[in-house]
Amino acid sequence: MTALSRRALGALSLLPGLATAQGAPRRGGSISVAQCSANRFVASAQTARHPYFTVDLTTRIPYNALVWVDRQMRLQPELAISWQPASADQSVWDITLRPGVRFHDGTALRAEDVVASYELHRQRNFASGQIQKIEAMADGRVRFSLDAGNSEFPYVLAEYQNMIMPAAPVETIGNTGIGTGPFRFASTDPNRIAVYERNPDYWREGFPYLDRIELHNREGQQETALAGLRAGQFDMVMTIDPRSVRNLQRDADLVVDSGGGGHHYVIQLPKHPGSPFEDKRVRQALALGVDREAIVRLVYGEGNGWVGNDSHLVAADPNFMAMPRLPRAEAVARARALLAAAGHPNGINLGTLYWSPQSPEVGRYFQVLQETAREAGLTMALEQRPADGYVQFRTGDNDLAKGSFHRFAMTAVGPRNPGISLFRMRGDFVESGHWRGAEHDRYMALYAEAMREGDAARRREMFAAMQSLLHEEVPALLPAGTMTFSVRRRHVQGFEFHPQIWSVRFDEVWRG
Amino acid sequence: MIALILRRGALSLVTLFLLASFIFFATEVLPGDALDVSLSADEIANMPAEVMARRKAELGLDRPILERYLGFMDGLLRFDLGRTIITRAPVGEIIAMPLRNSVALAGVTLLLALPVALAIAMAAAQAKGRALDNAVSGAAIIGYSVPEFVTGLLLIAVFAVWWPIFPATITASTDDPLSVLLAAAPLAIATTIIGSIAYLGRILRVGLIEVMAADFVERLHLSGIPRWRIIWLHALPAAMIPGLSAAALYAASLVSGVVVVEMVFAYPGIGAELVRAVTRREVHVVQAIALAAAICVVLFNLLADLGIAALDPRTRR
Amino acid sequence: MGAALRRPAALLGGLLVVIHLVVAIAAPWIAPFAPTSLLDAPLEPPGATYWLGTDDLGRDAFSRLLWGGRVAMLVAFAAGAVAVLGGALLGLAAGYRRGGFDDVVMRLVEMKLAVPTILFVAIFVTGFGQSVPVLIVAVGIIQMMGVVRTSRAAGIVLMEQGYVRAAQLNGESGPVIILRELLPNVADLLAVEFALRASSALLLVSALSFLGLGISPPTPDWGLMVEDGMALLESEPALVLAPALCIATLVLGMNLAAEGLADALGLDAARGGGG
Amino acid sequence: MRWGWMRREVAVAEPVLQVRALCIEWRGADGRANRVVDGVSFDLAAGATLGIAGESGSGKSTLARALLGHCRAGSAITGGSIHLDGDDLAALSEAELARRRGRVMAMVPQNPLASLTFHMPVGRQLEEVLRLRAGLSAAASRLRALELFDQMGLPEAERLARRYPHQLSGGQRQRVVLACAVACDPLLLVLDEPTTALDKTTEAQVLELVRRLRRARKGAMVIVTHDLNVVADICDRVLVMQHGRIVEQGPVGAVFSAPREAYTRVLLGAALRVEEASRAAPALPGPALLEVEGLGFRYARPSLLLRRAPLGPPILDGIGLSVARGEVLGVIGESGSGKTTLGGIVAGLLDGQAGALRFDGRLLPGLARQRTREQRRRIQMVFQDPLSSLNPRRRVGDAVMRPMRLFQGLDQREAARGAAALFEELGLEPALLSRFPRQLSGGQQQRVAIARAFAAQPDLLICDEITSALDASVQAQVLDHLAAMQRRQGTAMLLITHDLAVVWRMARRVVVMQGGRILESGATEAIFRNPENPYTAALLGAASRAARAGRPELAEARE
Repeated sequence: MTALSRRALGALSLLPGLATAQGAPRRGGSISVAQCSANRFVASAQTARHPYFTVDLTTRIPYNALVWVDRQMRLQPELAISWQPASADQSVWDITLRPGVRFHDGTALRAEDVVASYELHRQRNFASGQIQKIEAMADGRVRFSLDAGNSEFPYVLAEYQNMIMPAAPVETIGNTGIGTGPFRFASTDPNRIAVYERNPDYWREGFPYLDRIELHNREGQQETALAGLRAGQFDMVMTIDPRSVRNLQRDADLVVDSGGGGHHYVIQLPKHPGSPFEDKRVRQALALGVDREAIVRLVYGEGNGWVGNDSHLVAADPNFMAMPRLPRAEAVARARALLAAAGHPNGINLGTLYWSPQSPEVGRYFQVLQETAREAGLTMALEQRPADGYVQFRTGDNDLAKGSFHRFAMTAVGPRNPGISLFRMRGDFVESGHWRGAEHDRYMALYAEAMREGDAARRREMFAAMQSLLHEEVPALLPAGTMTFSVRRRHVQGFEFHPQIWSVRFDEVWRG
Repeated sequence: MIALILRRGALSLVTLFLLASFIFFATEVLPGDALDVSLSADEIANMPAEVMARRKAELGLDRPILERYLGFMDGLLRFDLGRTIITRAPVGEIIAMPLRNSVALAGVTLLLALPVALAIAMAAAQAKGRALDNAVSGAAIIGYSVPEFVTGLLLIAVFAVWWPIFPATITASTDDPLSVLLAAAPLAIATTIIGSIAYLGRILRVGLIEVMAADFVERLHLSGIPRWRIIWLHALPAAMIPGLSAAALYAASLVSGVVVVEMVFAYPGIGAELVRAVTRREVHVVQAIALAAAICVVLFNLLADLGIAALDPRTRR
Repeated sequence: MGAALRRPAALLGGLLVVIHLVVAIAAPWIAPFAPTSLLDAPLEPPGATYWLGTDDLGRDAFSRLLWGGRVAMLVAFAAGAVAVLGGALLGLAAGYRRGGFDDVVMRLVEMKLAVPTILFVAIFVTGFGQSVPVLIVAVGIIQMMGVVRTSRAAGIVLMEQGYVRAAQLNGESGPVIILRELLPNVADLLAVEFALRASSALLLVSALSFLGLGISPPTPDWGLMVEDGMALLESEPALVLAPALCIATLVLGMNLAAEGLADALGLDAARGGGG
Repeated sequence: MRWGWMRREVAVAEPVLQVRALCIEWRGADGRANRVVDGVSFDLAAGATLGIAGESGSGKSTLARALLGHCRAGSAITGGSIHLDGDDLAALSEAELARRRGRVMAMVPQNPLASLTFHMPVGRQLEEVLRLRAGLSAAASRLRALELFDQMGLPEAERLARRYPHQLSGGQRQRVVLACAVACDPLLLVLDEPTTALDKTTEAQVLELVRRLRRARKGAMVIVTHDLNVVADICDRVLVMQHGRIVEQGPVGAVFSAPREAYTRVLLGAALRVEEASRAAPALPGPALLEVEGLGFRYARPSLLLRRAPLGPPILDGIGLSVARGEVLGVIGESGSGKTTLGGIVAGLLDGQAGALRFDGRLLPGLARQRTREQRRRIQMVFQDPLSSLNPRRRVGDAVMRPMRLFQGLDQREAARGAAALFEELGLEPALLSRFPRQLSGGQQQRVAIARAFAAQPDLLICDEITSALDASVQAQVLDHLAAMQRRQGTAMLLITHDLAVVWRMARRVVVMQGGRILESGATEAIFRNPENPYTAALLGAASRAARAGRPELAEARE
């Protein structure tokens, strides 16, 4: 990582466009960008400009949220310059808006716009349902009243759909495509192309550098996108498969950027009666038997991935607590011992693990997982399911009372703050494999306490305790994850990739 | 002839009705509905059940299947293709341009492939069983045996990356003028043409060889009529007749069946739109595209019948 | 058959198919390594131990190549068999019964022609999962409709034959006539259809795998190996070219064999291959 | 009338065509050579007409094409020479041959419908020959074409020239191909089966035209035919071929009156001789077994959508006839007369729209599946093409045993014994039971088909043109076995045929059909000797020419 990457972008005190080896940033020019992530929100005709239907990689081209999360997963001010809880239990939050911000149509940003935007978000955005009431206060501040305490609420304000749009009724808000971002919509071709042009009145003085960005959607078609990059049609391709990195790095014309910790996978372990995962020792054996380092090494390449800790947290998160690392032989021996203790001295067949090609490397990821688990006496079959309809498939009817359960299956996990991530291991949710018992109750009690806790250091201790519980209990397996990658031609400068793809910014990109 | 067209039309309506129903119920049995599949794992992980239920009710996804089916059929009868479930965009608007682009691609492909296929077939039929025929039919079989995605990726590697004379991927917009779009798509067109030449060439060659063995060709030969004249004026029109129906079906399949080419080159056609619509459970879009494809099949069949009638006076009444 | 084998192209085709079949069947015994085992030597260049090198997970590429045709061929041949048997019975029944039943069958055929292939498979695979039996049935149904058309046409011709009429006059039942009198007489036609259908099924399966709807990892499969290797094409071309060559030679072999067989039997392979 | 070929002066005595030791071989897919023309030699003088007679497979058509220097793909001249007008056709290059074809030698092909380009008006096809082969200008060829059509006896030539082949009648098409062949007045004109596709009335007219052409031109003519009646009608010399060899050749009168070779005698023996007494068995007096009253049939036109489609023109109209128990009733007529449809309706393959069938006094339902099992058993049918009437993929024993098991409930062993007995009665080796149809000869196949019909022990047997696909030599054998079987079993028979000799031989009573109606019916001897209806008389006249050719006193009466 370069010096550039360690800089907190949101901190405006720093000089814009820190000088690099290539020289000073230049104004003007245009770049063409392709993106490969399978994104279901790429718009259709009417609403191609709505923040709910733009590719989330590019959400922050035309829009801003109140808060931005930096590459180290820390909160940074965006349209809000400050935020603080207005109640001791962290259930009421007051936000102070940045003064002097104007929308693309020239109107000034007001508290009413935030209220109107969040009237939509609290109905639609998954993370914003906790908001009970939004009020514009007399002093221009905005007050959010939540259904319960949430010490990490500001992260919600940075979520990918929660952009600020000019006030309008819930039915029509956002359809104009007007935001406060560094660029504004010039034209859109739903599902294919969005063209943006420079917003001259952008609130970050002197930004953006580029006059124009053309975004081409190549979801699931990385080879096509890379061919376009090599043929000079694209200046940049975002969200590429980590194993393409090796070959791309050989090309002197290209620069590969890593965003740091990206997505990983949770393998849900059903714990219904009769399931092998009912026995904690089998789960522990699986956690030990899977060679997490081999997955990182073979599937992603050394340095392109990270070892998971069986929680939903990504390694880039400051709250992430690594698991103790054992030499491979010892881990296998302990896994076998655990299996023997559980009554499976000759190993155990875990049945079929279902997977879905949610990203290009999934197939190879699970083959390595399958092969390495076999070394520890844990055999399983692999079966692919189409990405389409997969959620319903892996969840199943999921009704314990009726005897129908969710499946032994994987799904992708995005990088989010502990408040959102750790909540996913709650017992009434399928990803925890319906974890029950005293340890679960302790875990949830710790969670509730942390959400009410205003002090960050104390919260961090609680999160660590929760992760220790997961290391011991293994309600679900989260073995390893990848970094996010993008590749650009050398003349594209000032770009930084991000672990959360919706938090990528183009403000400081320039053409050399 | 008119009776034939009417009959074809009437039977086609039955087919279209069956098709509309099939598509509706088929997409209905797929797991999940438009809302479910529009949400990511992260979102589903965090969305309370009552919010989900409320949104389904808003989108009308909680109504019984029969009610939705009747509503859909009712709309069809009034030539209303409906709106998309999630974004409420009119379906007609969504499919119009991709359909135009697909028809254009199919048209250009046929226009360029037919003469080449014809030349190949004539050369092969002229020299049946000899080296030229073997080489030509061998090439046709190879062209037929290589998957489209391999041809497409190879063309890109050669003509866009190693020797960059053509664009690797299509960056034109869906609603750009056709001239702009087609000019941006030479490699996509080349990929479909290679397969088409192989297919059409084979059909024409077999037809021509069959006709060259016909009695009237022998009579002309025994009258001392030159061979080129026999082939061009007598055999060729006759040879095209039996292959015309197959060629028409092939042409129809070019409209909606070149999904792979559309994906590889990002050609804004109806095939890729269809795959997208299926994965998003946008039943009405799927329906509309399948109907458009079916209408293409019906139309091309009709064209083939008219072509046969033009070539074969025996079918005229 | 004998006549077909005297044609050099047909002979070459038959030979290619037989070689591929033998290799596929013998793969478990002749492959130096298990196709899925990780040998902890990723991206080894071709050499004495690993004849074609290893892939990025450290699996032996040569062993995977030997195994890589098994599932695709299984799907193609089984789908071909499903298509030919189902199509022949349906087509002959339509040709035998004519009338309303024929109309319904022909509407179904027309309907299938109107449904884009990819949509059809997508619905099948999404609804019933991406397993080998589901693929066989889906691909089989797609290939079946062409067989229905050809065998219906053949059935209509056969219905004029004296032996069919004699059976009708003696009051033989429909199934008896179809199975005893019609089916054995379209055997030649069906042999050619089978070769054609199986080869186009193989192509279809590879296209489906490309779209992520076909054979899935960890199954060693040529189509997947090509797709997998594309990212490494520049540095490890063998990982792409070897399986691509295998697909091409197998499909080519089947097509040549079908043409030769059709030629020898006086049938029309090109037109049979359409629809 | 001025004929162009008068220009060419050819000495009458000198042969125009000399064929010497000609051999033609076909090379099969298995690489084995099959000699289809084997050492054929003959001469043909200018102005003479040679008939080449023989059954299908005798090599006569291959020989005819070789006279134009043409061999179909897969065959080649392997020996001998064909000298025409001084050149050896066997030695000329394809280009040299092409220069001569149409001008020096021309051919009238066998099937005029298939031999005309179906998608081109006939006028243009003739003009093409005139323009490219006779070297006329477009305008001149147009005029000349109309003239030629006129000479060929085609009325309204101008309108006719604009029509397509399928819009013409059989006779008109034959005249068009004749016009194309004589367009450049060739030295040698080869006609391949010129009358096969025509009905007897048209055949007579076309033969008249050919005769006129022969008289008007000095060139030589070769007529290839299986019909000795045609040879008798217009040829000076005849050449009889069998298995690629010449069996006998000589002047028509001499060969027909005193055939030297057995094969020639067999061929001539198949000809109708009404002077001799019929050998047919007399009908048993008894109640009517089958009665047909007012039977009418039309095909449904292809309908728009309706199941109940409107009907086409009548194929059968007011047919009434009856067959007594054990009686053989001959039904004669040319193709298109409706006789096969009649057989199909009685058998239960088709359902008539009007009239009624009675069988054994009871009303007989139309289609076989509506009839009772017993009725189905009692009415059996033998079809025209022996090969297609047996399932090529099943052993012939299967075919014979099936009705026994179906109707008589015999088990496998009993049925096998019954089938063997039937085979012996029909003069077939029981060992043949385990053969496949293709391993049998045509005559054997047809006897198997007869055995299959008798296996059901029928009371009424419908025989539809059962000998027309067989060689003359085999026909007699099959008919003898059928007659014997019929007499033994007392089976009534509806004998449908176009061949008057077959009826003469088998049936005491006959009905003559034309255009879906019965023209005449009654005792065979009475009708054949004194036909009342002119059509019947024409049929009889055409069928007995070969017989008369052998008898100069009868032949005189012809001209």
